[in-house]
Amino acid sequence: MALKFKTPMLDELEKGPWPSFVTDVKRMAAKKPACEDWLGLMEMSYEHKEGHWKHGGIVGVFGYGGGVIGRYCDRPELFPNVAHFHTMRVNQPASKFYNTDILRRLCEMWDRRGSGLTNMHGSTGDIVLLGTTTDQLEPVFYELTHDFGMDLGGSGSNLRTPEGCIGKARCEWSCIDTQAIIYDLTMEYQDALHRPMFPYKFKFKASGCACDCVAAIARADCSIIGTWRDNIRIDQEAVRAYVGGELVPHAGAHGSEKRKLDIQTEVIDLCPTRCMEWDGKNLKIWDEDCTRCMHCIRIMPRALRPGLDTGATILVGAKAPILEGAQLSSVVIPFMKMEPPYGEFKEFVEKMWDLWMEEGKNRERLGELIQRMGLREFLKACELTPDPRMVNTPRFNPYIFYDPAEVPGGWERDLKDFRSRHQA
Amino acid sequence: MALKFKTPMLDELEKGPWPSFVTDVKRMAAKKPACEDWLGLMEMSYEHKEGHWKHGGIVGVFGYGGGVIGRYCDRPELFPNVAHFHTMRVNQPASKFYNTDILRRLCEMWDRRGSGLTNMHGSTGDIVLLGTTTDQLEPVFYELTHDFGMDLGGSGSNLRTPEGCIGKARCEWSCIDTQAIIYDLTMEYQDALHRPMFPYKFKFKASGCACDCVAAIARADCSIIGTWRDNIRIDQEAVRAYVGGELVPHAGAHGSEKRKLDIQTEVIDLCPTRCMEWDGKNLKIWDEDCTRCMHCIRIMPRALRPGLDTGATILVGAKAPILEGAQLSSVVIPFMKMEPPYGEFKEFVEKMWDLWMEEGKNRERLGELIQRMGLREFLKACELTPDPRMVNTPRFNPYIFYDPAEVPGGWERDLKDFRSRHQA
Amino acid sequence: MAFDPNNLLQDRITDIGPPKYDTFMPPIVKENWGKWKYHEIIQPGVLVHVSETGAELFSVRVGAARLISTDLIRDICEVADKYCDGYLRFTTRNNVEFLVSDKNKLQPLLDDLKSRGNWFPIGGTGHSVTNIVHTQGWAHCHTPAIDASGVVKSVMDELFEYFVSHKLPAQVRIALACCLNMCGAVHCSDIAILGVHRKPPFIEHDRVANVCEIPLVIAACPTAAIKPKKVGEYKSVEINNNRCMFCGNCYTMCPALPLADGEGDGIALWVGGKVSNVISQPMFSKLAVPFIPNEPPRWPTTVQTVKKIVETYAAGARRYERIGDWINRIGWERFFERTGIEFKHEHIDDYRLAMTTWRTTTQFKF
Amino acid sequence: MAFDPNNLLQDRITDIGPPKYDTFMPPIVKENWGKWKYHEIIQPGVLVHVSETGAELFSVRVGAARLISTDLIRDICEVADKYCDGYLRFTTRNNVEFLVSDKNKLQPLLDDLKSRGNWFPIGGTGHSVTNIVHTQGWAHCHTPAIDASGVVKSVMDELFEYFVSHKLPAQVRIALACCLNMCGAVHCSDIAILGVHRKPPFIEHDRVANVCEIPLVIAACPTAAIKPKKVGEYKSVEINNNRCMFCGNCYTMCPALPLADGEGDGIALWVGGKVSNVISQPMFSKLAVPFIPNEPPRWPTTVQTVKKIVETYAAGARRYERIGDWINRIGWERFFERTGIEFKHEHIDDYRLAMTTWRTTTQFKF
Ligand code: SRM
Ligand code: SRM
Ligand code: SRM
Ligand code: SRM
Ligand code: SF4
Ligand code: SF4
Ligand code: SF4
Ligand code: SF4
Ligand code: SF4
Ligand code: SF4
Ligand code: SF4
Ligand code: SF4
Repeated sequence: MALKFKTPMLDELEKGPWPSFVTDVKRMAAKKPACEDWLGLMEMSYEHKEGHWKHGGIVGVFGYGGGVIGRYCDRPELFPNVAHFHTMRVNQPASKFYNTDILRRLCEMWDRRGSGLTNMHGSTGDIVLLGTTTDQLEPVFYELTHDFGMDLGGSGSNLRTPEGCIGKARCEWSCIDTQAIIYDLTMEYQDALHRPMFPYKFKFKASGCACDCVAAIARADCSIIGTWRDNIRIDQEAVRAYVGGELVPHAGAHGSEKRKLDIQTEVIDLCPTRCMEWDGKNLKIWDEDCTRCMHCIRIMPRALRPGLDTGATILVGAKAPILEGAQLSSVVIPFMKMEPPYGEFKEFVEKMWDLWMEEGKNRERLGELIQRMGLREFLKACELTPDPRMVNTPRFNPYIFYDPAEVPGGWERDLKDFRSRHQA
Repeated sequence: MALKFKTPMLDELEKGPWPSFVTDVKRMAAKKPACEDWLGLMEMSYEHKEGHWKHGGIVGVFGYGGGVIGRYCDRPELFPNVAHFHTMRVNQPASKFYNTDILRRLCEMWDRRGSGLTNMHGSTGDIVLLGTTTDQLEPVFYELTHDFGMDLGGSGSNLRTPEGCIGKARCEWSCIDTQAIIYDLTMEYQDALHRPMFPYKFKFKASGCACDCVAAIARADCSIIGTWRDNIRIDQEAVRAYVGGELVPHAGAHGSEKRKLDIQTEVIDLCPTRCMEWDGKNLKIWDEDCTRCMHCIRIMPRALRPGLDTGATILVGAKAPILEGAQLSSVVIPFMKMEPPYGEFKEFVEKMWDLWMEEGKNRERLGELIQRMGLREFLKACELTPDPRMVNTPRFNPYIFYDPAEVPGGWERDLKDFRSRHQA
Repeated sequence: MAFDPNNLLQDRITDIGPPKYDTFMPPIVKENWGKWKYHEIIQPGVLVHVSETGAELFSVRVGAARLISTDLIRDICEVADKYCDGYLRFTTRNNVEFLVSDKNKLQPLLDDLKSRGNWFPIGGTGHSVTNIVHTQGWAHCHTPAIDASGVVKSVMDELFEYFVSHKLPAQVRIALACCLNMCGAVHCSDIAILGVHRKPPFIEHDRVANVCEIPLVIAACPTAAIKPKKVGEYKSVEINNNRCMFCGNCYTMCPALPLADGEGDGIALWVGGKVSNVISQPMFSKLAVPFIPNEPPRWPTTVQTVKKIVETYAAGARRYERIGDWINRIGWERFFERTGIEFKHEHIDDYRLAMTTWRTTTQFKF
Repeated sequence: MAFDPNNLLQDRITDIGPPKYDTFMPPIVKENWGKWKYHEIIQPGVLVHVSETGAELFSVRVGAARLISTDLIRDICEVADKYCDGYLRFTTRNNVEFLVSDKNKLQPLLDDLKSRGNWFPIGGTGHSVTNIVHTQGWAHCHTPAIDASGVVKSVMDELFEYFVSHKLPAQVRIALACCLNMCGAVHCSDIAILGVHRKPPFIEHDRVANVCEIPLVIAACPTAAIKPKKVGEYKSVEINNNRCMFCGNCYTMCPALPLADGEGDGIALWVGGKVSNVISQPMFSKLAVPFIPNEPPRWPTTVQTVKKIVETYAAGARRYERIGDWINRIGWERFFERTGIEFKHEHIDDYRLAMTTWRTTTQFKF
């Protein structure tokens, strides 16, 4: 089964224990000319140490402002089957559960209408269908909506496809229902997801607890992270079982041999707030000092569980470096109950978006807007009350913009009066 | 002894256990009209909640560009005896040792030629002679130089009066000879101290150890802080004596009762690098991990002493907030031997000043210049090699200014060649 | 009705969003939703979650290249049909999880997976190196400085033993982004592999005005290196090369300013970031190696340097210490010493927040 | 020759610098220079340093107002002559240290000092509140927002018991600066008392061009709030009040832009800074109270707030914890709760490095 192009460099990537995308695509190349040309193009990129895709072109489906990344090869004469090679971002089901039926049908469609190559999944969370031609965009969209009950995800200055961790579906620590939240937001804001209305992209991500398995705090303009505000639930007997060596510490994450947990050095001393005590029999947690970091819970999952008064901490502003430097999200709502229909949360979101749409410059992420205007303006616009939980530290620079409303006489002064007291 | 002005508000400051400057100045007011008027002026300031000094005027002694702060009252008609009230900054002897002879003679002179008021000392370290008239400036200078062997300190865009902690004169921890260093620098750079040649002020301060009793790291453009690079000297018997309760921990700084030192919680657990171990008998220090923070030494001064291979860490850039925000000094020379005539150090100083004088904008402190140009440029200009000890963390932002000299072909590229590989 | 290319609006459905989340969930998940009590990692790659109802769900995690073909998805389906009643999921790091609700099928599933060559490596749980989050590279994007998939494959081959075991002091999350846009969100990874350019863009003066909005291009430059300029007949721009730090943002706005260059481009390595709030707080990744040339097809210098970092960490860190925690404990001076990486000018920040990274204390180790 | 006002150059001496450091050192200091072995604080305010030679030097530290008259200096001299062979020194925080080399004179010295009313309080060593480093205020400077000496006196009166004892968990360093120039270097103090303006400068258009260099004035503004403007006949400037944060730097450059205002001016309190590298690293002071009005003559609100902070700290901190270390352990949320200080918009930084102060973790206490 000789392929059209020799790929000596790529062939090197067929070796080794990790799955090889080269082997995989070669297998496809026999039946998909796009895959064959793609391999040739990749080989040439490896030779030149330069990519061979042109700067993105604007293509899409009618009425949508996103969901498709236009892509053209810069050597179409050599690789005509990837001359057009557009990506379609398909909004994944939250937490990416599938059955084989839907996957098989998607594959069949993509073999027929696209390259047969995918990313499962894109970094934002979408099903990424990698490579098709312009004329296939509408038919794919038609099939997605009609036959699969699926829709495109986000791209451009839109809301981007929201995503969450696996949450309550399979995780005992989840303090919020990540799937329901993600689904609800995705449905509520379909218009924002499909039609550019923002200064730039906007991302929601939801994690069920502080482990943050969807990396929300690092890469979502609005990060929703589950937490609790009552007490960690303790099963003292199970604690003793860990200490006694009857249960595997850390649920086996560092080895499944049974061993006695050294609770002092492995838990108590590592608690970031040192709010725990072990007297040999009972574990005491001073919950008022706990910052809910999850460490003790993850080490003794059969003994400790998050509290029951659960909700989310809302943080905003994470983003990659372009333009003003990378940011992590910052706390703006220390605690909020998250129950359907999430009215309070959505009110917040809409205030935040109003501010951003009004004040944001072209290609200015929310985090950058807040950097530019100050967190104070953001809180004001969103009608949030300043709280020490929003900062690691109060300001240390003395350049305070005092509010004239709080100053007797505001900014007004009487120069004459002043000069009657002070000669110039 | 009725004074010219009623001072009901100031009188309130005569109460209480702390020494009262009001009582003190009132005592002087009987013989010094300037003091009398000064009290009246202060009382008026207390009433108005506004100061009554005009914006500084430029006065000085011939040939010097600093050392005198011109000051005029903004109500001379009411307070003619403080109509002129200039400050003279007199360079203190390093570490501020005096005998009564010199002080008495200074007092006599200042009663005669000035207000009789002083600051012992100014924040920078000078003897501050507070308040005299323009015609007295030269006579005071003449007496200082001729009769006292003294000279003016710095002000304006000069080198400012250097100062150090008490150091080896009375402190067992000093790793450098702060007085000798301060004196040597002061003498070497008299010209810079007296004649404005810099973009802005420049301060040296030297502390003998990491306790930094002259606050060098917070307020000197160049901070010299003593340290050692060998091992902490341990007297194991004395350690046991602390643990046994025979010696007072912390030299009595928190109470002079004898008590058993809980070496584990009070020393070992507080060591920032946790590089100590106590086995009940002997103290082990892993010196390669020690950051020489002085904690263990200060708690057991009779058992632990700094090492013998001593020198200084040189840091630069500290300053108050104006203009670009407050800065602490940053390490630029992790270790340097400091022995007379301090040639290596002065070479560094002069390279640093050359850079600053060449590149610094008007009123730009050294720290701000480094902020603006980058530490890299500073190190290059001073011929220093980058070292991880200069940063708390390497950069996290990816905006790297790669040096074209290290890139094959530098910044040159061949567009034609590129376009032969890539169609536009 | 069937699709009619000439009448897009006919029977058009829009804004229906994704399938509801529970559409493809296995029954055991729906039944025990929110009732999970605890979990255990039975062996690397194999988790069991136990419910308050007593139900047990086994998840078998296998590594995937992420850039996968429909054939491979069909292979995955075949396995899932056999052992999982057709249910599976993908993780947030692009691994596949086979969801087994019948304990008896677990071992046969594992045996089956192992029999399939290198397609389905089992691992990525606990204190391992799990899959590398990555981006497009030369496979699809227009701004990359490096390839993504090839580098990932090369690194994972070398670190494979850490994927299939729990030997490390804590989890190690590696991410790759092929340019400073950082689609892989590498800025908070234990180890980040980042594609970097090192030559300023060229300017195709004859195209700039045609294909770009000049004011937007100028605004795009974080260092204000770009100014408008008339070149002969053309309205164009000029770039102050001394101010350029090769971010490529101008190219994003303007195809007439390409930066990719076979000799100029390569990899920067970053270390010590993290996302979780467990014990320590989220941290950015910090620069470890400013530049390694592109060395396709297997990027040996990059691979070996990453390995050196991982193994120095594995040898020196305490249990539960992420790479960043380990470095914070031992100090950066020791990190560079022990890994043998040279500390250079590039390591010292010189952008907006630079001063917050300088060492403003005498506390350091010789 | 005597001074001749008409011939300044006659017999002129310049650049001789200060007296050499050892000119006024007592013999015991010269003899034991560099040989000191250890010290002990015998009681608050009284130190003994013991040399390798066996020599003992007693230092008795007394508080001073810093703004002192020649009469007071003569009083000090009288004491030093009686008990110290005429030797004394001043500390870096403006206390006086009487240097006693004859042990027999120690108790008589202490008795003498105590007999002199409130002139010479003994203390300021160890875990105390020592003297407040401060600046000129209304006593001499042209830019203050507050007085210095009066505030210091009022605060020290109230905290006096902490000056004469070692009751605190660690040393507490208080500093005062009467304007944002921060001559008191308050930016790294356990507690900082800072004079602040709150009204933008007025502009005396008829004076600006006469008394100021307009370009320097414009360059002086950190927020670029100042622009040149022609007002009628006058070349002058205009200030965008919305951008002004009252730093006074424009006034430093230009007397025609006064900001002082009896109603506008007052005090901001800052906490948790430190300078030493002991245990923790040097830290900046952080905003505790954005504004307290000027309340001469005794500034009761300021005094009581400072006291509240000190006592809350004293009650809650562990031994050796500086105020900043204590707050870092308990968290800012607890600091505000326990001191009863309100957290307001002003506490949230909004200047250049603001984003580095935001809470980028879910770790906080309810
Ligand atoms: C496909 C995907 C990478 C992947 O291989 O997975 C991707 C691909 C591109 N990203 Fe991205 N981004 C992708 C997730 C991300 C993420 C991660 C995330 O969403 O969690 C980030 C970092 C988080 C963030 O949003 O800041 C990300 C930050 C960027 C940026 C920098 C944005 C910034 O504010 O710094 C750009 C540049 C831009 O917007 O112009 C960018 C731009 C791009 C463009 C459109 C290139 C461009 O310059 O216009 C890439 C198209 C590649 C192609 O040809 O297919 N992409 N991009 C990811 C989307 C797939 C999906 O929908 O699931
Ligand atoms: C007298 C003294 C305060 C005191 O009561 O002790 C003082 C007084 C003045 N300082 Fe200062 N500074 C004094 C030590 C300091 C210090 C502390 C130090 O040197 O350790 C600092 C902070 C450290 C630093 O240098 O950054 C300091 C930072 C400033 C600044 C802000 C500089 C900056 O870069 O942020 C100014 C503003 C300026 O230079 O225009 C300033 C300006 C002034 C001026 C000249 C007022 C002005 O705007 O021109 C003050 C004259 C007051 C007067 O009328 O007597 N003074 N000044 C101190 C000098 C006495 C001496 O020589 O011993
Ligand atoms: C399946 C997945 C969620 C999903 O929705 O897909 C997941 C699942 C679990 N995570 Fe996670 N995490 C998953 C991505 C993440 C991420 C996100 C990422 O890496 O991009 C993080 C943050 C990474 C970071 O901090 O940089 C993450 C940080 C954690 C932590 C914190 C560990 C730490 O030392 O900081 C825990 C707790 C633990 O493992 O001790 C955790 C714990 C868990 C538990 C034990 C939760 C539970 O009780 O079920 C799950 C099994 C862990 C395991 O594999 O050992 N999970 N976990 C993700 C699997 C990714 C993969 O294929 O490898
Ligand atoms: C006399 C003086 C030096 C001088 O040249 O004048 C001095 C003298 C001593 N200091 Fe200091 N320090 C002096 C200002 C400072 C300063 C500067 C300042 O406050 O502006 C600092 C840095 C303050 C800061 O961190 O904000 C300072 C931080 C220390 C420390 C570190 C304490 C800590 O917990 O951080 C020690 C060690 C200790 O006391 O445990 C120390 C220790 C000492 C020792 C024990 C050194 C010795 O062995 O002789 C001296 C007696 C301490 C005492 O008073 O309890 N000295 N010391 C200064 C007295 C000022 C005063 O009148 O109150
Ligand atoms: S973020 Fe928390 S709730 Fe979500 S999967 Fe991870 S550990 Fe579970
Ligand atoms: S969750 Fe974290 S902070 Fe809370 S008790 Fe456990 S280890 Fe401590
Ligand atoms: S800085 Fe060190 S050497 Fe100097 S007085 Fe303080 S403790 Fe002694
Ligand atoms: S000096 Fe500080 S770092 Fe060094 S051993 Fe002593 S306590 Fe530890
Ligand atoms: S990181 Fe850069 S090169 Fe890679 S996919 Fe994203 S935008 Fe493209
Ligand atoms: S690559 Fe970045 S820094 Fe260089 S000119 Fe373009 S936008 Fe500016
Ligand atoms: S802090 Fe301000 S007001 Fe006080 S002396 Fe210094 S310059 Fe003058
Ligand atoms: S007070 Fe400061 S911020 Fe306001 S105008 Fe003057 S220089 Fe600018």
